[in-house]
Amino acid sequence: MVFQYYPGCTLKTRAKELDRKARLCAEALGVQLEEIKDWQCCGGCYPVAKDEIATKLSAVRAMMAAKDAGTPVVTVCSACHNVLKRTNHDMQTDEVIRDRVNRYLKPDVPYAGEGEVLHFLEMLRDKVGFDTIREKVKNPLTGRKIGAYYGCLLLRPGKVMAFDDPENPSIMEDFITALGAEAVRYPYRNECCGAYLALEDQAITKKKSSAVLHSAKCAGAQEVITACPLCLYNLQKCGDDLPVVYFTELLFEALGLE
Amino acid sequence: MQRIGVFVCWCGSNIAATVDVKAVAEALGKEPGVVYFEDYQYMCSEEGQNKIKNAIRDYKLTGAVICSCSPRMHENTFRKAAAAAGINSFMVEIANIREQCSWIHKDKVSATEKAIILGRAAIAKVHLNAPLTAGESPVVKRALVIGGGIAGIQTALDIADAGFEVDIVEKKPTIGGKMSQIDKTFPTLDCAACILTPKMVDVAQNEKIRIFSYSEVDAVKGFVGNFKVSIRRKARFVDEVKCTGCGLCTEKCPQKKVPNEFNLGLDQRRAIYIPFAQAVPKVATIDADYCTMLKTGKCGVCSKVCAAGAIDYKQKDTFVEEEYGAIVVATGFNPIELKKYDEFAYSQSPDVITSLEFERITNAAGPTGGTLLRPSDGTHPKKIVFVQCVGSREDGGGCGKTYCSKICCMYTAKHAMLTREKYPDTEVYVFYIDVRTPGKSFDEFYRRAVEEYGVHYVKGMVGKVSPENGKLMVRASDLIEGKQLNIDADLVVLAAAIEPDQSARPLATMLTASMDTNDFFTEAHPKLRPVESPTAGIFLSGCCQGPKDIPETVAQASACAAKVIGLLAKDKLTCNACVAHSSEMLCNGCSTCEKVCPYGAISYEEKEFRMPDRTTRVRRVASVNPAVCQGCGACTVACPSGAMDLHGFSNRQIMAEVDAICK
Amino acid sequence: MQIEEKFEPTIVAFCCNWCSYAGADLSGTNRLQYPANVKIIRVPCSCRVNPMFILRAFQRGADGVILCGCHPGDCHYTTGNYYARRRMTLLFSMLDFLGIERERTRVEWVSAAEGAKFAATMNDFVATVTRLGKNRRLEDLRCKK
Amino acid sequence: MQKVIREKAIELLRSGKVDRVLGWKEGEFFYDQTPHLFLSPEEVERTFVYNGFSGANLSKYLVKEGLKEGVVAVFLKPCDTYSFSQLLKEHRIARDKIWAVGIPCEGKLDIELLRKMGIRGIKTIEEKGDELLVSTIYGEKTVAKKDVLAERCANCKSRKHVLYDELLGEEGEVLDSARFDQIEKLEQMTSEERFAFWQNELSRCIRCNACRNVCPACTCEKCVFDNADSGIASKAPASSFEEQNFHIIRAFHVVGRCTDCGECSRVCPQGIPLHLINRKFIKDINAFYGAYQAGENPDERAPLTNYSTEDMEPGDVFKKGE
Amino acid sequence: MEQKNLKEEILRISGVNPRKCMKCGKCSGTCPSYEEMDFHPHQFVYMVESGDIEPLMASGSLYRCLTCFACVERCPRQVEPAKLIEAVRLTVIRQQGQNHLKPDQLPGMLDEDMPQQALVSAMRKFAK
Repeated sequence: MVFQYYPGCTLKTRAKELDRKARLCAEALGVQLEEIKDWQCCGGCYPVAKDEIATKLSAVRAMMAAKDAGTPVVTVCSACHNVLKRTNHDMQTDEVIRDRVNRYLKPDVPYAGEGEVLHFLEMLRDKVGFDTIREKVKNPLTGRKIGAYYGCLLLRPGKVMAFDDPENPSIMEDFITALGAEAVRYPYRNECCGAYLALEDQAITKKKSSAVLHSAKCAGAQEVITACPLCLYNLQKCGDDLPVVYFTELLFEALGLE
Repeated sequence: MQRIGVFVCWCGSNIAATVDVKAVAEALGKEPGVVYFEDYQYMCSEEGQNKIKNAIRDYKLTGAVICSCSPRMHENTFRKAAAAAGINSFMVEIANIREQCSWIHKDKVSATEKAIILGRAAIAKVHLNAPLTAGESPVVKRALVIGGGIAGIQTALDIADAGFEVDIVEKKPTIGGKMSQIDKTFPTLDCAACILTPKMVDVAQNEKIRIFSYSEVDAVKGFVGNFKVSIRRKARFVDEVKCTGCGLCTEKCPQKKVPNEFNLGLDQRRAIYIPFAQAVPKVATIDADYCTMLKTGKCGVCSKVCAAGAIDYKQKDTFVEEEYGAIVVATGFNPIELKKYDEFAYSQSPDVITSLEFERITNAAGPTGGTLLRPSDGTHPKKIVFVQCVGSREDGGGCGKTYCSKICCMYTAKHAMLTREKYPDTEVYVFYIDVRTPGKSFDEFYRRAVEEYGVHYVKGMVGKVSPENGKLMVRASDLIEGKQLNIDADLVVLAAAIEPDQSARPLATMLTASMDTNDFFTEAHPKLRPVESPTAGIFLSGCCQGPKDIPETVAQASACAAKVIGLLAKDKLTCNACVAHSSEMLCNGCSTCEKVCPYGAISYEEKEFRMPDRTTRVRRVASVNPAVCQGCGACTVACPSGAMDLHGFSNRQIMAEVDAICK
Repeated sequence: MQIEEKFEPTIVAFCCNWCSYAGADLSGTNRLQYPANVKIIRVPCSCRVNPMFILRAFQRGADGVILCGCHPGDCHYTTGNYYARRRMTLLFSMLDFLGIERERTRVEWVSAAEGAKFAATMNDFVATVTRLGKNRRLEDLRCKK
Repeated sequence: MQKVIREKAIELLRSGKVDRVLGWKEGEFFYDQTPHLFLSPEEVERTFVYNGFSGANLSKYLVKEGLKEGVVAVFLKPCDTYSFSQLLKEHRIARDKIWAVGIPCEGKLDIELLRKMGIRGIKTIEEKGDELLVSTIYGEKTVAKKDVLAERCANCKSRKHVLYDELLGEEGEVLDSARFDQIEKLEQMTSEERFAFWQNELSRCIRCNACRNVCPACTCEKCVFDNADSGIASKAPASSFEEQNFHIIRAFHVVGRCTDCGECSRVCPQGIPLHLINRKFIKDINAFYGAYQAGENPDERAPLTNYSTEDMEPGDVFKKGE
Repeated sequence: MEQKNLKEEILRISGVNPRKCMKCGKCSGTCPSYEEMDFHPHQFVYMVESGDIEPLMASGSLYRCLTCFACVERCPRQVEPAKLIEAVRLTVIRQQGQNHLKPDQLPGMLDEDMPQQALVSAMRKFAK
């Protein structure tokens, strides 16, 4: 299996480990990730305004590269995933945006959202299959109670992301179970961690993030996984002692890659 | 060539003041085919009518044109007069020279000129008129009621009371419907079972009523007065006649793990069961999905314990064919699925329940014996949050309904009030968007909940429910106070939107009855014919037509019965004379007309025709059922070959009027 | 002094029996004036009006044709005016495409209670068609070139 | 392709699978082909043709053929299958009497376009890829095929067959056609200009009825124009505005049923672009009620036998851009 | 900008139709930033609708919306309040010199673990 790979800025700097482990895991599962040439930063958050085009271009370029390569784009970072998927949805459905972007980029063939975006987790579920993962697990995480933290970006808006049930998702729980651990469901798993307010006012992000971890703890989680570097940062910084790791770390460990 | 008489009415001065009636009469007298003309002060008077009758006889008229007031006023009067004089009543045409001429014009010259033109158009039309006879069809004096809830029960009882036979088809093992699951009824708080079960017994004992329980309508043919219906009686593996309803089998059956749908899955029943104590008919039914005997052939306990020998594992579905004059749809409603509303954690916590589940929990015959207990741990909830409008009043595109479900405000007030009455230590919050209480004693009822029972009504919607440490954390906004609330509730009750029963859509197709986009049956007229479907002979009772509470349902059910009785009381139905008809020689058999007919009046048949070259050919041709056609004419325009035409308003008649006006 | 003869257009109005014909009656009952140029033909439903009738009217010398029916959703026969609406939309668009003045055709929904609307509609329509003058284009395309 | 088709026709006749074959045969001139019913393999061998001038849509003939005993094989180009499917939807053809063979089409030629180039005395035309080798009594000439394509083929909507019993050659695709461009051009004219355009076109009509007779949607048992009782019967160009009345009524009768096969314009001896009238209806339907292609989907409700409560009002047609 | 134009501009940028709102308050009932805001999501909707926009533009609430889209997801009328808040914010920061976040402030805000993502997205939300 070959996919185009969009690492995103965070994975190239602060979170190089995430990038490395994601690639190694993919390799172990027989997936080849080809990094998109000359990819540019997605901007970190989807530009909601209907009249902004410039801020959508880098995402469109990535999607066009994927269309040309004929395979879906895989992202590990849920922010990139959110931006790419929603921008692509705009290209599919919003005539004005599509028209303006195409006039700006002037591709040989106008782009209308033909490319496909997959989050690494979606790739695991829909392309690799959790059953395959279950078979390939060398170190089952038996006995560990793990809570999944989805946050906002993976799930919302539900109709556009079409990732999972936005109010009662299960993909990360299935992932945890496939690795042999026990998945702990808790109500705050789709509540916001405080996001980019971390820059301005860490008191707020601390409040939001500790509420999430408190909820996970109450439900019996001993550790928490996430799919977003910013969530990871906020959760780790909120002062709670519950360990929070990136989901690929867990996969890396279970596949016995170190 | 017709012999036409023209009669110009003065209507006192109403017409004569602005229209020169003599000039009109004389001008029209010169039209081809007109052999007689006359003007008179009041054509509609006894004397005026006699003038028409006499002229018809004396001048051997074949048609008459009356220049007078609107046909909506006196067309019938003049038609009757013509018929009395021996010509077909459809040989009369009216030229409306009052409402559409003298009353709207001031200038006598142009008004007179216009009156002459209108008269000419009417004459041109009469030239092409042909005698019409309205057809008749017999009426089978029996009604079918589909659905045995309170709507169906009330309609059936009322029809039977008038002396007509009624059959009720109910898909569940017992009649009773949703009302049998309800605990108390608003606004009087009398017990639902106490007022419903006597009616169910009345149905069972009424000689005019037959109940086909555990049955479904399989096919419908025919038309008003003459429906032929095939009813599937599903195998219940118990002989209805032999079974005494003693219930021994339902106690001895070893398969105990069947979710009890009557209690909405809150407890379990056996594989052989009687839904509830007052079921009608009180007969056991085997659930084939769970019965060990039916699945594996090993068990047979119920058969062994049945003293009446009523168990029959080999029973098969059977079909009953019956004829009916009228069909009543009373298929009712269901609360919507709440899977898509997991911000309220309905599928994540057993303590988040629907209002109907709350009814069962508070019902003395329910799974908790009427004690209010949490489904998760059986403890008594100290704080209850009611959430209104779950899935109602949504914008299209979501999974919810665009309409207001109408009953939720009132039953929630009831639930809140009853909870506070029985358990004064329980705090009750109701989150509402609007409290809608139009109805007799309804708002007073809601105010009592607030003022006397201390229910906290909060204006604002709940945003999220989080199950945490055995509690349900409810986050909501209080829009009046302008703050966000966090309530640690023990029980959350969701007022789920209601929707028509799933069986309604396929049934509507069978009946050719129209439905709206929400799958509610449409009424023949939203204000003036609210209990009839546009399809003749199909009547609507209860929630299949739209959300309504019990008092409204019963009122509509009785209204529906009155309409049915009115139909069944006739020996013959006089059909509309101005119906569509298809020329078989011109028909292409393309089915276009059939698609636009709102009444399902057009059908197709293969017919053998002798062709001009003496060969025979089988052709597919349309035929219109005159008993069903209402004469709108949609088919006549849809027909590409011009085979379809309308009696009384034929293509040539209308074009003759056009020509006369444009001359 | 020379008096120029005023052009008096011929207008055919098709009215459905249940709403618009009753609306026209009501405007009479209320003595609301509209020009005598309008001549009404009663049809059971707006869906009874065949495009042929409209063409026929123009061909025989009508200067404007208007179709009135129940408001969408209120049709006596439930769905008739919905079909009429599609048919007339396409027909009028076609007549315009062929170069016929679009103002000569109109569809208006008039209920049995809207006597005032009926009169106002007719006043407006007659004024519009009078301004356009005699219908020449639709009457003949071939001979009067 | 002609060779493959002839072989198929012969095979079908020899095997007894079909009793007759509907195809094309040369008429007085080689470019003037007519539909023909072939009864024997020998006849096929001798006279069956399929080339750039086999333009006739054979589907209409199946209405009559379906009434006869035995099975008829018919060769259908992609656009012809839309008509075939539409006729089946209208119950006009006995399906079991028909053996439909889908054949590919690279676009048909319009001899008038060659003549307009000033090429006269044409003896033969040979297709060589994108070019045509035209030999005339004055010598040989090479012209680009695209310059001689019939309008309907230059704006071909689909090279995909809707249905067939068997297919010869490769299946094509539904194309992104520019067929509405000319309609748009007309729409942008002023009302007076449009009137002048149509007056010029329609005044040439001689009421020969060729358009009606060839139209696969005009299969009525008896045409309203021939029916004395219809009130609009007319057979000759009368002194009023009959032509336009005829063409509007005819177009309205086929609204939502016309597949835009373009036969009406092909056969018009006066060269009136009649397809534009039908195509205007198709364009309007697509714009007002959502894309609809007659003959494409047998289960879809046609636009005029359907409605939505949200449909636009007739007056709204002219509100756009004003 | 004039009051009316301002409203039109906001509606254009957001693509939101505030008239669809039935004032149920579910957006505010679900908002995780509710406590940090002076004006809450439902108030944004009706204040924009009534043209009362300046108080919103002056409010710090603009910079407390997390764009978590919980209100958008849960709104029964598909009003999408978060898009309105974003549009109001944009009308502020698109004016010259109105950037809420300035690049020279950044170094003081960062720590070594702070992911790039936080930086880029905050800049995108709060500056033009």
